[in-house]
Amino acid sequence: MKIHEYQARLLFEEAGIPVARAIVADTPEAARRAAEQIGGPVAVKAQVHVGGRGKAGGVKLATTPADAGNAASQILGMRIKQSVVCKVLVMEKVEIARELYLGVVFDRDHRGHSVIASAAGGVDIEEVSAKTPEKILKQFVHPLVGLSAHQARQIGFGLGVPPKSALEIAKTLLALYTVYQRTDASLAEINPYVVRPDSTTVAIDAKMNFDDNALFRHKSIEDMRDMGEEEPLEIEAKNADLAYVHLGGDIGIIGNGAGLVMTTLDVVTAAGGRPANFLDIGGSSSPEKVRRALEIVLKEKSLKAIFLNVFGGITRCDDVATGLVQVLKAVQVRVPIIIRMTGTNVELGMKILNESGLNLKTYPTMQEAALVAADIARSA
Amino acid sequence: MKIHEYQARLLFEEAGIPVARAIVADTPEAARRAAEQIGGPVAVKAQVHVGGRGKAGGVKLATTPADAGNAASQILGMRIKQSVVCKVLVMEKVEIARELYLGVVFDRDHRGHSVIASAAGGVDIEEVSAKTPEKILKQFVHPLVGLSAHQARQIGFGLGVPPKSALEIAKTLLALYTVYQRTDASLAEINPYVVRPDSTTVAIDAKMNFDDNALFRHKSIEDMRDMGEEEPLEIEAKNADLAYVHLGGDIGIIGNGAGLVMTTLDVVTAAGGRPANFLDIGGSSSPEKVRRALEIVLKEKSLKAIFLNVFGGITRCDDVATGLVQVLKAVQVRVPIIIRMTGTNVELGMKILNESGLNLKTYPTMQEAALVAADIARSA
Amino acid sequence: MAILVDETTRVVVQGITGRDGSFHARQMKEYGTNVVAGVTPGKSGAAVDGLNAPVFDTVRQAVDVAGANTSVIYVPAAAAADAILESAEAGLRLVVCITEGIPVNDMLRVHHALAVRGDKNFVLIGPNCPGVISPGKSKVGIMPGFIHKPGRVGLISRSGTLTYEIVHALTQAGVGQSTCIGIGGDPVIGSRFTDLLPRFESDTGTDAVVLVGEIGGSDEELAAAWYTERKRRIRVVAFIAGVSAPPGKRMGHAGAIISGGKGAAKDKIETLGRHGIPVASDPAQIPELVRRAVP
Amino acid sequence: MAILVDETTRVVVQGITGRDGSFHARQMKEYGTNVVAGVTPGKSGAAVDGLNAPVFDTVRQAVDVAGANTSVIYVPAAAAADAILESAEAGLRLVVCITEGIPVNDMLRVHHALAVRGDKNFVLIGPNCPGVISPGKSKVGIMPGFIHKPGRVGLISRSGTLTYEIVHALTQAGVGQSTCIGIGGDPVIGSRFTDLLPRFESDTGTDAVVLVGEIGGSDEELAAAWYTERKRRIRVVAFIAGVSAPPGKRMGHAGAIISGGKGAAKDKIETLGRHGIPVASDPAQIPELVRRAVP
Repeated sequence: MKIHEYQARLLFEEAGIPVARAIVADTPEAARRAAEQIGGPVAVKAQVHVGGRGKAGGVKLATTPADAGNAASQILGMRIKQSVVCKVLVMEKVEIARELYLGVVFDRDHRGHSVIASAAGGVDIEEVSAKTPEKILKQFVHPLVGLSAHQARQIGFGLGVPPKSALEIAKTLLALYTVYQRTDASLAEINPYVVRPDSTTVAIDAKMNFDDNALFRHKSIEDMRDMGEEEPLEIEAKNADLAYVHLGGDIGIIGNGAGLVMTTLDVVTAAGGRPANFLDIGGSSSPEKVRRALEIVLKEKSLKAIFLNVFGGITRCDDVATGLVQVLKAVQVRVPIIIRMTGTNVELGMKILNESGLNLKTYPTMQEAALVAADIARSA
Repeated sequence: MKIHEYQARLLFEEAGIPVARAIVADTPEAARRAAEQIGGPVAVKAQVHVGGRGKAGGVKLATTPADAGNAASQILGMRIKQSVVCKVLVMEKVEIARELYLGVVFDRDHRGHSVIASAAGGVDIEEVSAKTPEKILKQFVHPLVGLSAHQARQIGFGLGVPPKSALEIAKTLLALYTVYQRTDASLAEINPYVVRPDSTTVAIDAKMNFDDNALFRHKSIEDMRDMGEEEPLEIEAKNADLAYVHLGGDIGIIGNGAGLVMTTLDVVTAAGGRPANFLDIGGSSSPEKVRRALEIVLKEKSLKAIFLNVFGGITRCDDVATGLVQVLKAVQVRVPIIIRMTGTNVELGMKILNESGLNLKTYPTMQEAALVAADIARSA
Repeated sequence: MAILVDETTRVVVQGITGRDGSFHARQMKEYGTNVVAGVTPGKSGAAVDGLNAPVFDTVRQAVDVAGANTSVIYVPAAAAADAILESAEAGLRLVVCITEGIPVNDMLRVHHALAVRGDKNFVLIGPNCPGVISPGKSKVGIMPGFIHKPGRVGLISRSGTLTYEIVHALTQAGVGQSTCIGIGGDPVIGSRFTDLLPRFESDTGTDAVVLVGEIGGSDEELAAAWYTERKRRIRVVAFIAGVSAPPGKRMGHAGAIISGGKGAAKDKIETLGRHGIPVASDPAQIPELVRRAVP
Repeated sequence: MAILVDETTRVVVQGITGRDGSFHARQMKEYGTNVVAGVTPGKSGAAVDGLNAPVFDTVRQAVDVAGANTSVIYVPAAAAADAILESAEAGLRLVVCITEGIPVNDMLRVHHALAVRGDKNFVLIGPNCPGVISPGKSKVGIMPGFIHKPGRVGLISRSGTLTYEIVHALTQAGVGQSTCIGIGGDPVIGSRFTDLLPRFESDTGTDAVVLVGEIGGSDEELAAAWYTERKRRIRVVAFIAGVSAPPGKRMGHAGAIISGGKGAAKDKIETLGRHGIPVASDPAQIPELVRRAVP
């Protein structure tokens, strides 16, 4: 799960990280008042989850409160990639001597975490990593041992900043790791982290991503979810405990197991079809779950066919069939459903389908079914 | 550092451990009102750091508020070992089906912690451990891994209580370990932890000791210190950053390093002397520290001689001599001071003593000095 | 021959009183697996429909009383990491964790707590996986048993249902399996391709191994490196899911996410190919690739 | 010959700009120790009176630039545990931690973090100890150098100043020392008697070892067991402080507390005696016991 800069900023501030003074605003008037309260020149920054807001015109400098109001009125409502800007953050203009990158990320290969810093802040860290890897400082954090103060200092003193700044950076990294760890985050990032001319330091950006599987123990983080930033069908799916990704084609895909659904996408794509979505009904699926899955896919606007691909393991074919029959009896389905089902309780599932009185067609292999689905979508 | 039952109880309650309803009172009238508020029969329990308060008459049952007031008036002001009772805890009477012992302790041999439980609660755990070791359940906790839920269950289900109680006990142990760990405790103990007839469970005692070296990061724990429970000279010494133990003899002992001071006690004892105290001025000793040490020892009432035994390492003999001369010039010392000094900067130290104009006698060996000190004390 | 599970496997089912736990315990029993006990804390003595295995409060009891040597875990995500450690502490040699949705930090704790224990013989499969089956001998997991057929091809897969798809294809083509292992698609798993390939290499009952990978991580690349590190007895073929997956999107599995330009399907396919491992472009091709590898 | 420190020892002083750090850095230098660098984070480039060793921000720099191979720590208690790990990570083989008053939990973290690193060649001495000296070769710590005399008797002590007392007695009796180590009296220390005895056993320059123990813990008992586990080349004699200490009271050292009936001086003396290790009843007896052990 992602949160906005203004939300991550609050978490950082609570953790004791120095952050630039800033006020969030959702109207131009509120932005004007925020600028007034802060005093002096400010930056007005679009609050969206996607990156690249600067290039898209989502960050504007303003010297007066009136300017800030104007900037906010230009930014609010702006579309940046798939996001519409609903809030801006009005932030004091910070004097900059150096811009750094500081981050903590989950490190899959080392089965731990990595604290990363770069003397080249303010730009995309992946670009720095690719072009000038020597500018990246890294410390591996063993999950049971945690980040040690000396590791944080190793980075602080490695950045070529004044000693006072280096010690402040070390303190910030320790706080950043603490908040990252405490919240089951997968990413905590400050880009840029600024060294002022007087060697004091301050965060002027804030980013955090969280482990979806751990949100159950972080109610206050879960509450920060911005539904406006998410695909409505993905939200609906999440509420039904389904994994859903909108892809934009015209063949609805439902399957059980990420690998199988991914492969279904691959096979449908290879057959010349365009998948509308990825929908994994997961392991232990009740009839209710299958019903919800179908309802969600049916909301895809450009839908021309549905391909239901089930291989029964922990998912039982009878449960899938029961859900399918339930929804088909309750709802008028406007597109053909191509079914491919095998595995646990397949006979029971087939029996339910056959005895349903609904004329449901099933295919023995994925490839066959995919070709049929692609064909139907093409000719619809 | 030790705290009272009523203080440990609060920490346990905050951690989510079920505790019996109780109110602390420092007058009989407050105890009466507390019993009234709780309703029904209560126990009135002396709040002292020392053990064995039950046998000493420090715990009384009361069926009415008036009884509770009477019990409190008997207990308040009572002396139990070296402690005077200033507070009582008025606690609801809990119905008891089983009494258990639950505890977490620092485990030096395993360089970690141990969670310990016993089906024989309400009695001294060391006695149980000695007489019926098979009744002790133990789980080692690796400090980096922490206590796992399955370890807590292993103990819960090992106690031979109903399943509902076992699961509650496991939850309590996890909470107990958390509060123990969070506060840098060296002991957290509930004895007895009670299983009620309906299988619910509740703590009716609470005990915690803390690592003195870690108190600097636990201000709220440090604030719980009951000065009334500590030897006044030990408090004064602690404030001066000195390690002091009152022993009750007539020869004041001052030295640097725990081992040297302990050995000084051993040697003085072997020479027929009776040490008044243990006083370690520690490693890095300033003249000020030596001065405070002498001032404290001079407050020992039955003092007949002072034996100052210094072997210079990180402690510098010149610092010790300077402190000694300072205090001897400022204060009228009523007993002879036997000095034995060698090690770092010994010449400088001797020079300071000799040039002080004070007639200070020094001895080359510990044994010689100890014999002189014992002699003086005997003949004084 | 087979690896990890066989006729000597004695299974304790953690979470046996749950819907999935009881269902799959019965399924395993029907397949012929020795299901000797179940564990649900607080429910010792409970009866589970269709099973005569006793239910205990702790895995330790299942070991002491029922002689379990292998565990399979169906407990909810919040308790699953602890269930793994419980089985390790109880002295089991193999733990198969079916549960999905375990937080990354919980699995990191498990991984490093196991490292601290230092028992090199302990094997964890999963979490978020279908389990292990040695066809005709023992099934410890949730895979539909009837699609398998005893034989000499091993399979290690990061995917769940896709594995069944491929096993089904193998069986229909007459190619039997020695042992099929779903290792799970999470970012932190107990055993990776390179932890299990050496076991197949040492198993004289296995001639070839099918690797079923997917986008994310670099386990496929490590497996490729293992394959050419020295001369290997076994042949390896592979399939990679997620060729058409858009980057940055999480596809169900926590592990199935491409980020920072790492872990894309096409890179994995390219690396495997470079190390002499044929990669199928469609699961249905796998039997043919196996036949070519082990004529 | 000697163990742990000798002429090749190149010392970095952590906390060199503090009162104790700078004083003892000078004392070490005067004794002849190669003090090659100091570390105080944020004070790189600072000058320290009477020393020409450069000051760095990190131990890593002291290793890279000044070639340090050993560290001695004088930083305050709250930062000392971290300083130990910093030196271990920087690749040093020996760290001597003088600082006293480190919380038990900090040292537990250090101990287990070092175990996770798994570097078997790394040695930590202390904390809360006087350090290590190989007389005439190198002094890494706070002991007064002049009381020592080169020779063939090793010493391992849980006490600080008591060690000096005994070394002084040895020297005055004409018995020189190979290496004297103060291991510290805290409950969690880097090296215990049994970690160091084998090094003396392998050191042909050492004939006998004096163990100086005190109340608390069971390290003396473990040392006794080590001694009779098999035939040993070296002879061992001992002294135990705290015979007259009352139980339950903490005597300065965190470790010097008798609790639960364990760790009393008389039990230790009895155990050592039973394993053939003569125990002095007075520190002044030690030289005589050594002479008798190694005639």
